[in-house]
Amino acid sequence: MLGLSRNDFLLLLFVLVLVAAAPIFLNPFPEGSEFAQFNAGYPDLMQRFVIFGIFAIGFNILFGLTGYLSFGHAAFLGAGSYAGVWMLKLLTINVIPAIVVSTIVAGIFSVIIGYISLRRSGIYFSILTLAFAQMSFALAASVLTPITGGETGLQTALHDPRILDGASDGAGNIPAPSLFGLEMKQSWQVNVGDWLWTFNVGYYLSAFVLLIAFYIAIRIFRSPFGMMLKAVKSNNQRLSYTGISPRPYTLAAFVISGMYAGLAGGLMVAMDPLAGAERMQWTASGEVVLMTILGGVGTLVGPVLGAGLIKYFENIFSKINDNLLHQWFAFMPDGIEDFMVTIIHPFVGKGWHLTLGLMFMLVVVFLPGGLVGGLSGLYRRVFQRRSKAQ
Amino acid sequence: MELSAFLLQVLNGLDKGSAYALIALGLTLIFGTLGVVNFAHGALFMIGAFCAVTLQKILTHSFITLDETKTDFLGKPLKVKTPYVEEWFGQVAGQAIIDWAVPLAILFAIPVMLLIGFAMERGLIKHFYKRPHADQILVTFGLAIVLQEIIKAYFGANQIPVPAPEAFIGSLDFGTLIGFDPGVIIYPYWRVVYFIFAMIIIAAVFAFLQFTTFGMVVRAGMADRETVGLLGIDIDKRFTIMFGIAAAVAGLAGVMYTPINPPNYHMGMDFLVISFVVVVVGGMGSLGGAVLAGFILGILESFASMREVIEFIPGINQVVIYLAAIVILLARPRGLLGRKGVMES
Amino acid sequence: MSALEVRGVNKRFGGLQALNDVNLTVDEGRIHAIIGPNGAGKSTLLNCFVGRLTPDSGTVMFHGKSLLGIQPHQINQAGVSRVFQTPEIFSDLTVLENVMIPALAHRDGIFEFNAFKPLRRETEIRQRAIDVLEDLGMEDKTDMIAASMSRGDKRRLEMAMGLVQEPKLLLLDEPTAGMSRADTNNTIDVLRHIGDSRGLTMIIIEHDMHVVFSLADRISVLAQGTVIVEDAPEHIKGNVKVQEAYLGGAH
Amino acid sequence: MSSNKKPLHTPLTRRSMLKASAATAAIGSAPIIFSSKAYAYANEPKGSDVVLGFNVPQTGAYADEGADELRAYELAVEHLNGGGDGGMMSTFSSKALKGNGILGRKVGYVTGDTQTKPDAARASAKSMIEKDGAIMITGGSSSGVAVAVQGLCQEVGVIFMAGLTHSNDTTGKDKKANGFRHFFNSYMSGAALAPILGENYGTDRRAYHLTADYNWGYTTEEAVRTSTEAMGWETVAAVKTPLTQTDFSSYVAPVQASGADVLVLNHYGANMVNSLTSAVQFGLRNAQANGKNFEIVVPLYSRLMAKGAGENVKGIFGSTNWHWSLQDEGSQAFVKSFGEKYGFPPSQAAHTCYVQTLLYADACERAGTHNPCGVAEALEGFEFDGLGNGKTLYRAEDHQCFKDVLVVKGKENPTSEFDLLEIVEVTPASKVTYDAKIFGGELGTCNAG
Repeated sequence: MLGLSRNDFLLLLFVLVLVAAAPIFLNPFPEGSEFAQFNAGYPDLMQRFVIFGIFAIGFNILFGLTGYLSFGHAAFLGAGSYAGVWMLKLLTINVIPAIVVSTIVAGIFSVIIGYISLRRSGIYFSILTLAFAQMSFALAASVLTPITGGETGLQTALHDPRILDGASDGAGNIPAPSLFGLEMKQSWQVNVGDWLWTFNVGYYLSAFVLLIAFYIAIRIFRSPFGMMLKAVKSNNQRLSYTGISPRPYTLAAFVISGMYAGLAGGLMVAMDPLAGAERMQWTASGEVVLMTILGGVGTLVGPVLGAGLIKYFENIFSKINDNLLHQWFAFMPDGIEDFMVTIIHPFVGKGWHLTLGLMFMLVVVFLPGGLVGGLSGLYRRVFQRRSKAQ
Repeated sequence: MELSAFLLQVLNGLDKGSAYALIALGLTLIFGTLGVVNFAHGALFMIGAFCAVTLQKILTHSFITLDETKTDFLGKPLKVKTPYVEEWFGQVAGQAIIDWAVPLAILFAIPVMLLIGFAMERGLIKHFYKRPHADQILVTFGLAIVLQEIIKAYFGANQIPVPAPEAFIGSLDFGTLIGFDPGVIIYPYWRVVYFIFAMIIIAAVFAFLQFTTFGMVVRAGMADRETVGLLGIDIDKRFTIMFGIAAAVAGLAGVMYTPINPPNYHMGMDFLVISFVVVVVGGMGSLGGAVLAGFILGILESFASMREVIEFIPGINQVVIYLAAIVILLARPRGLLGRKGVMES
Repeated sequence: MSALEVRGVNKRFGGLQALNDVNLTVDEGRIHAIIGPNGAGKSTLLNCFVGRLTPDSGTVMFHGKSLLGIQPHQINQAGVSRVFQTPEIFSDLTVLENVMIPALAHRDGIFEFNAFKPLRRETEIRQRAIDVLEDLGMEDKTDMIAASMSRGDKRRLEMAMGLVQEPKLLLLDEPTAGMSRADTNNTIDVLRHIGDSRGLTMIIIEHDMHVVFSLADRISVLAQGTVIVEDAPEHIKGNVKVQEAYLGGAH
Repeated sequence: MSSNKKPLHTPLTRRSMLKASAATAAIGSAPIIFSSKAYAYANEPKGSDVVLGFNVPQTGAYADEGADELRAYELAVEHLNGGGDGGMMSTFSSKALKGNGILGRKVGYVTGDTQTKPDAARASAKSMIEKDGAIMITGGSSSGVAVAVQGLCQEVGVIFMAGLTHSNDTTGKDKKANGFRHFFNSYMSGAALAPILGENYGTDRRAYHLTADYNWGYTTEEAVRTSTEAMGWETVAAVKTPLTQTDFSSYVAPVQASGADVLVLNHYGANMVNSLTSAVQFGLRNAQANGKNFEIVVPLYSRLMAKGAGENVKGIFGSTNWHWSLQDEGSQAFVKSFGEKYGFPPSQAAHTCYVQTLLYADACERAGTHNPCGVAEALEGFEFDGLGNGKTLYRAEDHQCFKDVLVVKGKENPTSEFDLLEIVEVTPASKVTYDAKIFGGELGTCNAG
């Protein structure tokens, strides 16, 4: 179906159900319960899950398939974001041109950087991409302030021309990004007993784009082109003795992943019309590497899971403070309660980076295939044991 | 451009280059011997700096007496802190000891850094010799985050001033020594100390590798690990020691750097990216390349920050290192002094 | 008519003259064996044909076109395929994929952005790969990961990767090394069959004289970087120079 | 972080929505309730409590400032709910606050981490608004973050009470109807500093500017240049330094040979600590130039920065929004309740955050609603006293507070580890007031979501 094999179609269906029902299962705890803090089903975070999912899927097409480790992909996300905000400022508040143009701009940007960086491989390639991204970041935050808004970031303003919508007269409010009048920030809420679910327009637009992005990724993975990319990773030299020039293949993969990053950047500004320079910093590039590896390099759903996990940590785990800890352990005797809080304190709240660092180390040491690799290993072991028992 | 302005920036570059070179030296040593890409190396530099902070804290560890004649900000009797060191050795000697905290921290940092290095290698890095470079980068990157978060939890996020000894405060009028007007080429004493210190460490590392049997075995191991292993030499143990030495070099670079820039928890990450660029520009695994590239990039960075240059090309000071890296890597694929085939796919 | 013309090829590595004025003519549709003692320069010569090495001087012409100074993938696209001595396969991919890659390269050229057609819909290429694997007795191994195969199977896979491209010139670097006697005989049959049916030109480097004399139409003997004899197989056996080269190289 | 067992923090029980509209489809059957447009404005509190969002840097370079801001917020919440000694509530000229929360609702709060990045700050503000139902967002320790979060609050329709942000842009070209700033700005720093610099250093000085290469740096350089040039100083050069720079030696080294006799460091936070350290190392503080003593000026000072720079700050002029050594009743009350709770005096960041929280609560009381438009109206043109800065006006045209500005100097002989700055002059508000139009920008109209 849709040109996919049965398994791939089921995988796409799984992701479809996952993103469609996310507002429901991301809020597993009833409102007001002690664990409501762990609910993640609010629009901003859900948007982030899918947008960074798109970013990571694209990154995985380069890193997972060809093995080229780019430390500069955040630059494409940033370039896409800037292009997107400019579209919202100059053209129309409708998000479609913003998303399309940001993808194209990131694509052009990645052709240039990819063409130069791919002249080298291994860590030399990584350093070249890192250097380009750091240059983009440094310039965007300073010299390019007229174009990028500098360190404050680029925002929409009352006086923007918006030639298709007509400019605002200075009074009133800046229009919110919308899809033919349907504002991205619009939500419907549903109460079921104590549970509360929020269905947000922006989220479903992003989720729809994620599905397309995921579908395209499956097609690429299963295509002759995808196989060539895997061959690049496996044995670059041999590929050229087989009559294939590896460089156009890697460049194509680089540009595709750059366009995915630009698409993610475009969606980000469609959800929230601000583009900040630090989006391009090398740590932001590092983050997508971590997402991909945490989830499982070269697997289809791994990057999406990795992106979700990291964003969950950043937004939920970081908000646990001592008061909450005391509430949770209130049932224990005082001494033990305080002891538990003291033990856990360094790892939550503002210490979430520490937990993240430790988690990476554990995943890399014990689960080289990432979470998906680990899970499928577990599944295989259980399955095989069962079949042996029969 | 005046000659004096030129010389001034060369001096500044030497100084910055010293720090780059020392960090890159350890980084490339670890890569050359163990084949490991260590993203936690910047963290070692940072920990070294915090060795100086810790020693300063120990030395200024105080007991509190209440001074009834003065009041604190709440109108209560002022708490006066007296360091134990002053109590034990008398005020003058005690203050002198505190004053010399940074040089003393060298002695403190060497064993600490060696131990940290050994522990890191035995506990973590050695399990990654056979793993892909991406895994090494990730696990050491994770370790770097963990280390810097621990430091932040203890020392806070703000910078902590660690002054140089009184004797080194002030600056040398270098210009007058070579016939310029006074006040034209000025160079702080501590930066002179830092440069000399860096040269000594670099020379010591080279001499150690060049003239000792240990060093010879390690160099042979860098060239061909398996063959040396076949000779029945326990190369692993030596590599552990090399890791410790690389950690100590980074740590000492950090200790001595504290009076130049007050340390904070993310200084390691700040230096990490640049030192990687330095190593790659110098050629992965090339010790001489790392030192050379460190100084070249340091001096380039200094030139790019001159007013005349920035006015000519705005923003060049922000990007010059990366620009240089791109140009060098495209012109000389394996860096300045790199060997063929190292770290390519 | 000659398929490959090698004229005056020299290659030095530092102080070592690896190839010394090598001249070679390979006729179209023939199987040409290059033999010689270890270190005679056989593999070096082969490397000069596929662009892995560039000779210091001399010419290598393939159907009137120079093979020097062009990229390996261009040489391959010109119709020269090489089977490597130590298996150079895509070890993370399946056996079938390993064979489909060169087949696709043959059909699509050096680059084709074929990113949306599922691999399994490439029925023609797939069938061709399976046919070649069948010829080599590997039809039951198509879904194995290449890395997990025995060394002999990897050699056969190498051969399949070369054959599937239907090259004009096939370079075989010790194709049967590491194979059992039965597999070796099978390989000889396959090569013989292909040579006869498609009129494929081949150059074989081989130590196994059984293979050489079963296959070769013509033999060049290489010693110390230079061709000392080139002749039909029946004349090589008794040649004094050849015996000298093999025995003389020993002391 | 305090570890008192009775949480000030209210467990989050209530969700709200940005914009509700009629349900379009029914899912399942039984206990489903679709929300309809039951809210008059974004996050309208329905229960017995109200949630404020404290968005401060908890990680990154300004984490210590952020921690101090958070302490001040916790203290303010305690005081609003009637706990503690009431702090500045008793000295505040408006007596609308009764110590029973805001409009009778108990004040709860949630915290977020800005990481000193506009993106991250907006994300955490969004999550506090969307997930936790925060009705007001406050905090921040840099102008980039303030401008970004202010924009967000305008879009979703909640009030933003800026924390430490000094750039002219916040209430200048990027001002928003829903955003309010108590802190002073670059223009005021320049206007207050210039006369003092003139008095102490003379009016024929030659200044060399080092400026952090981002928005705040630009506005500060501009402000100080304009006001010093107006009194006769000459600007020899202005060099931009990267925000990520740590070693400023190559920027500082050429200063002495440039013919300048004053160095102005338009740097904040770690940048300022490092550039000042470099400048002192290169002997600039003891140098002579043009027959005068060489001088260094730091337009924006904070005590936490002074702590980081250590000995180097002695005798160096700068400006600050507030300092704990002020002797007015309000300041003393604040220092007392803060000092007794935490054991050290509050920073200027803590002060401005505490004041902003009180001002917001007071405005709600006076307006009789949490509706952002009502609150904004109550704040616009509001005149008050007793919050540590003397008589203050929240100007209606740009939502900027106008009050006295402190010119301070690094103290030569500190008596304690907190006693790092001494107040040289309290410049009256009238001297630093400017026309609201000079920085451009449009407030727009208030948005209630």
